Amino acid sequence: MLGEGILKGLTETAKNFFGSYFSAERLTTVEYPEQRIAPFEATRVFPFLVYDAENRDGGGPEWEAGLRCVACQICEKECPPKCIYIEKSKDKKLDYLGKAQYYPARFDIDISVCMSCQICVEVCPFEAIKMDTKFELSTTDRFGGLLLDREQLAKSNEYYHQIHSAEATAVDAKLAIEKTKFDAKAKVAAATAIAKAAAVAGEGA
Amino acid sequence: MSFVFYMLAALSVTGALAAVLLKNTVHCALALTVAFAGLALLFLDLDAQFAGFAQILVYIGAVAILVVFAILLTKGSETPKDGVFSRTWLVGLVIAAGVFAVLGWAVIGSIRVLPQEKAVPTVTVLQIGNALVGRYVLPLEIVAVLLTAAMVGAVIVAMHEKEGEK
Amino acid sequence: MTIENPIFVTSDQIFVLLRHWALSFLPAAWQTIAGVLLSVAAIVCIFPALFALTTVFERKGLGRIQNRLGPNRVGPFGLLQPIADGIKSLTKEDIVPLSADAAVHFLAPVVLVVAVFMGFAVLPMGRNMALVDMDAGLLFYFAMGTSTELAVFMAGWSSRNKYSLLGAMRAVAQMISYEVVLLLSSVTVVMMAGSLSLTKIVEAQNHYSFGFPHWYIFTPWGCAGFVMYAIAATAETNRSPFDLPEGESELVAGYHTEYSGFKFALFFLGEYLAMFSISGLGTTLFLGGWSAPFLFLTWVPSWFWFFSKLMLSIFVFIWLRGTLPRLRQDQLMNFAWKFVLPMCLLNLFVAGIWRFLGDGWLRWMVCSAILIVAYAGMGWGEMRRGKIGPRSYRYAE
Amino acid sequence: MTPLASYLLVAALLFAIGLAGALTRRNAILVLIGIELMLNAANLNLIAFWRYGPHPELLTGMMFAIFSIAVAAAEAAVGLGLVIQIHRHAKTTDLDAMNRMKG
Repeated sequence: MLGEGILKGLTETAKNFFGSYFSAERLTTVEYPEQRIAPFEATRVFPFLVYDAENRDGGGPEWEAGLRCVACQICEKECPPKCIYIEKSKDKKLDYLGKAQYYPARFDIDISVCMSCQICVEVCPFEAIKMDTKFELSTTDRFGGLLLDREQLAKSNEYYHQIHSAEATAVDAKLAIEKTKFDAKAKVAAATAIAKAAAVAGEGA
Repeated sequence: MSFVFYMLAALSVTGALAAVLLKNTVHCALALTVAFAGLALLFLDLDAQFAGFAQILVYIGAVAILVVFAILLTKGSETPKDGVFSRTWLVGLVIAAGVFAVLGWAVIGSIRVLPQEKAVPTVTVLQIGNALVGRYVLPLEIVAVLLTAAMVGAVIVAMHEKEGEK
Repeated sequence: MTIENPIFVTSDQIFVLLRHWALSFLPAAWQTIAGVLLSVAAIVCIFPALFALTTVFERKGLGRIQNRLGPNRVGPFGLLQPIADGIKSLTKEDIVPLSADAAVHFLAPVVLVVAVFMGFAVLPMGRNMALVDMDAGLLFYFAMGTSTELAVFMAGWSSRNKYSLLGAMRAVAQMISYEVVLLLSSVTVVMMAGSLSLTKIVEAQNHYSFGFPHWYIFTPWGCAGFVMYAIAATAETNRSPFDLPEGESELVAGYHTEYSGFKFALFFLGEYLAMFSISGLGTTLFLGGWSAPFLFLTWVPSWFWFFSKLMLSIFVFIWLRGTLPRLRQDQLMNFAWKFVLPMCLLNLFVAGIWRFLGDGWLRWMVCSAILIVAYAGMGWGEMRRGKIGPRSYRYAE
Repeated sequence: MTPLASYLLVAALLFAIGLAGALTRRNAILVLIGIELMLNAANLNLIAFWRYGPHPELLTGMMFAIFSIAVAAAEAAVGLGLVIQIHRHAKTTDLDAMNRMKG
C-alpha cells in the first residue's frame, strides 16, 4: 500500500525523538570541548617527524640530534599539494643505524596546504615521518602560524608509541632487524677491512 | 475618498506605462504586475471584493508568472541591439492616441448623464455563487469548456515535437 | 464553567478587551485606524517571536530525531540561540552581486514578507480575533499566497546566478502545481460550510455531539482533504521533502544563494511565516480553528487552542523534515498532477455525495469506501508503473 | 465619492497605453502584455459600470468581468504557448523579423 514506507519512517524517527530523552546510549554525539572521544588507532591528521632520544650524534638539542630524517627529499617530491620544503645539510652525521647521513637543515610543512593524504609516510624509506593525531591547530596567524618548522614537527618515538602504539611497535621491530643486519654487515665489513689491512700489511712485509 | 482613487489610478497608469516603455523584458513583466495590482485595488475601491481578489489570484498569481516563464524560455530578457520599438512605432502611437482621444471625448461629452454617486451595493460571495450557478450557469459551463480547450491547446502548441514524427 | 461565566469571557477575550482599553484613551475619530494599527502591530510582533522560538525548537527537534542534542549553548537549554542568530544576521555585511539587478534584488524579500504577512489578516486566531472578517476571506488568503511566487521569481532572476534562477524556476513551478491542490482541497470545506469567510467556517465546526467536536477532519472527505492539504502546504512552503528549490546538494541554496545579512534573514522569516500562516489556515479549515477538542475543555481560552494547533502542525512539519528524503523534480510533478490532483477532484465529488446523502451511517460507508478504493487502486497503479513508491538505486549495493 | 467618469477616463488611458504597447513593441511577449492591459482596462470599465449602474444586485457587470478574467487567462496561456513555439521555429520573438509566410 502506498504510504506504508512513510509511516514506517515516521515511527522510526518518533522513536528516536522520544528515545533520545530517556536513554543516553542513543545519543551519537558528545559535547566536544568538555567531552572528547579518544583517538582511534588509525586517526591521522598532519605529518610529524620522529626522533630517537638515544641518538645524540651531531650535538644540539635532543630533537635535532635524533631526527630519523636523512633529507632524501622523496616526500618533498611525492607530496601532491607540494606542502613540504626541505633543505639538505652540507655535513653529515650518524643516523639511528650509526651510518653517516645528511640531515635536514630545514624541514617545513605548510599545514594550511597539506591534505593529510599520508603519501609522505608511505614513501619514506627511513620511517622518519608519521601521522599525528593532534587536530586543534587553529591560530590567529594565517601564514606563519600554519607553517610548521623542524622544531615544531619533531616528536619523540615515545610520543609515537603513545598515539599509535601497534604501528610504532611494528616500526621499532623493523628498525631493530635493520639495525642487526646493518651491524652484522658492518662487522663483516670491519672484519674484511681488518683482513685486507692485514693482507696489505703482510704483502708489505 | 478621492485621494485613494488618484493614488491607485496613478499606480496602475505608471505601471502600465513602465510595462510598455521599459527596455528589459522582465522589468516590463514586473511593471505589468504593478499595473495589475493597481487595477485590483481599483476594483476593491469600487466595492467589487470578489473581482479584485480574483484579479490578484489570476493575473498576479498566474498570468504574470506565465509571462516571465515565457520570457525566460524565449531568452527574451536580453535587450535587442536595434531598439525595442518596431519600425512603424509612429503609426502605432498615432492610432493609440486617436483611440484615446475618441474614448476620452466620448466620456467627457457624456459627463452630464453619467451618475456621480451611488449607494454602496452589498454583494456577498454567496450571491455571486448563486448567480454563477443560477442565472449565469450557461456562460460558466462555456468558460469551463473554453478553459479546458485552452489548456489542452496550450499544452499541444508548446509541446516539443518528437524527432521521429517529423 | 459555562460560556457566560465572566472569568471565562475575560480570559477568552483578553486581547480584545486589552485592545478596547488601549483605544479608549484615543479620540473617537482615531479609534478605527488606531485599532487596525494595533492589531497589525500585534501580528507583526507575535509571529516573528514565534518564528524565533520555532527555529530553535526545530533545530533541537531535528537533533533529537537524529539522536543528537541540538543547540544547547546559548542561554538555558540553548533558548537564546535565535537572539545570537539575529544579531549575527543583522550585523553581517549586505552583499549585492555586481551584475545583480539592485532594485529587484532589494524588493524581492520585502514583497515576500509583506505578501506573507497579509495572509494573517483573515485568520481567526480566537473568538472575535480575526483582524478583518472578510466575506471572501479564503479568496483573499489565496490571492496573497500566490503573490509570494512572484517574489521568489524576482529573487532568483535578479541575482544573475544560474543556481538562483534554477531554484526560482523550480520553486515557481512547484508552487503553481501545488497551489491547485491547495485550492481544490480547501474548496471541499467551502462546499460544506457554505462560506468563504474563515470565521464562518470555524463557527460551522464549533459544535459538539457526545462531547466530540464536528471538525471537518473527522469526516471521510475532510480527512482525505486534510492529508492532501498537508502535502500541498509542505510543497507550497518549500519544506522538506519538497525542498528542491533550495536543495543544497545541487543548487547551493536556490533562489536565496546571493542573499546575505538582513535580506537573507527576511527570506528566512518569510519562509517560516508562510509555514505559520498555511498551518493556521489548515487549522481553521480542517481542525476547527480556535474551537476546543472536547466539550469539557471549552473553558480554556480559544486563542490557546488556535496556537496549540498551530504549533502541533509546525511539529509535524519538523517531524516530516527529519524523516523524509528529498524528491526528484519529475517525481514531484508526477505526484502533484497524476496522483494528488485526481484524488482532489474525486474528493470534491465525494464531498458532494456526503452533502446530498443526508445524515446517517450510509454516507460514512459510501464516502469512505470510494476514497479508500480510489487511494488504494491509484497507489497500486502508480507504484506498479514505478512513478512513485520506494526508490531503487541502480549503482548502490 | 469619485464620479464614474474618472474611472472611465483611467480605463481609456490604460486601454490606449496597452494599444500603444501592442502596436509599437517588437517583442511578441510585449505585444501580449499590451493586449492584457487592454483587457484589464475593459474589466475596469465593466466593474465601474456595475458599481454605478441601475441594478448592481443583478451582478451583470461583475459577472462579465469575472468571465473576462477567466477568458484572459486562457488567452494568455495559448498566446504564450504560441510565442514559445514561434521562438522554437524562428529562433526569435522579434515581430519585425517574422515577415515571411514560408517557415
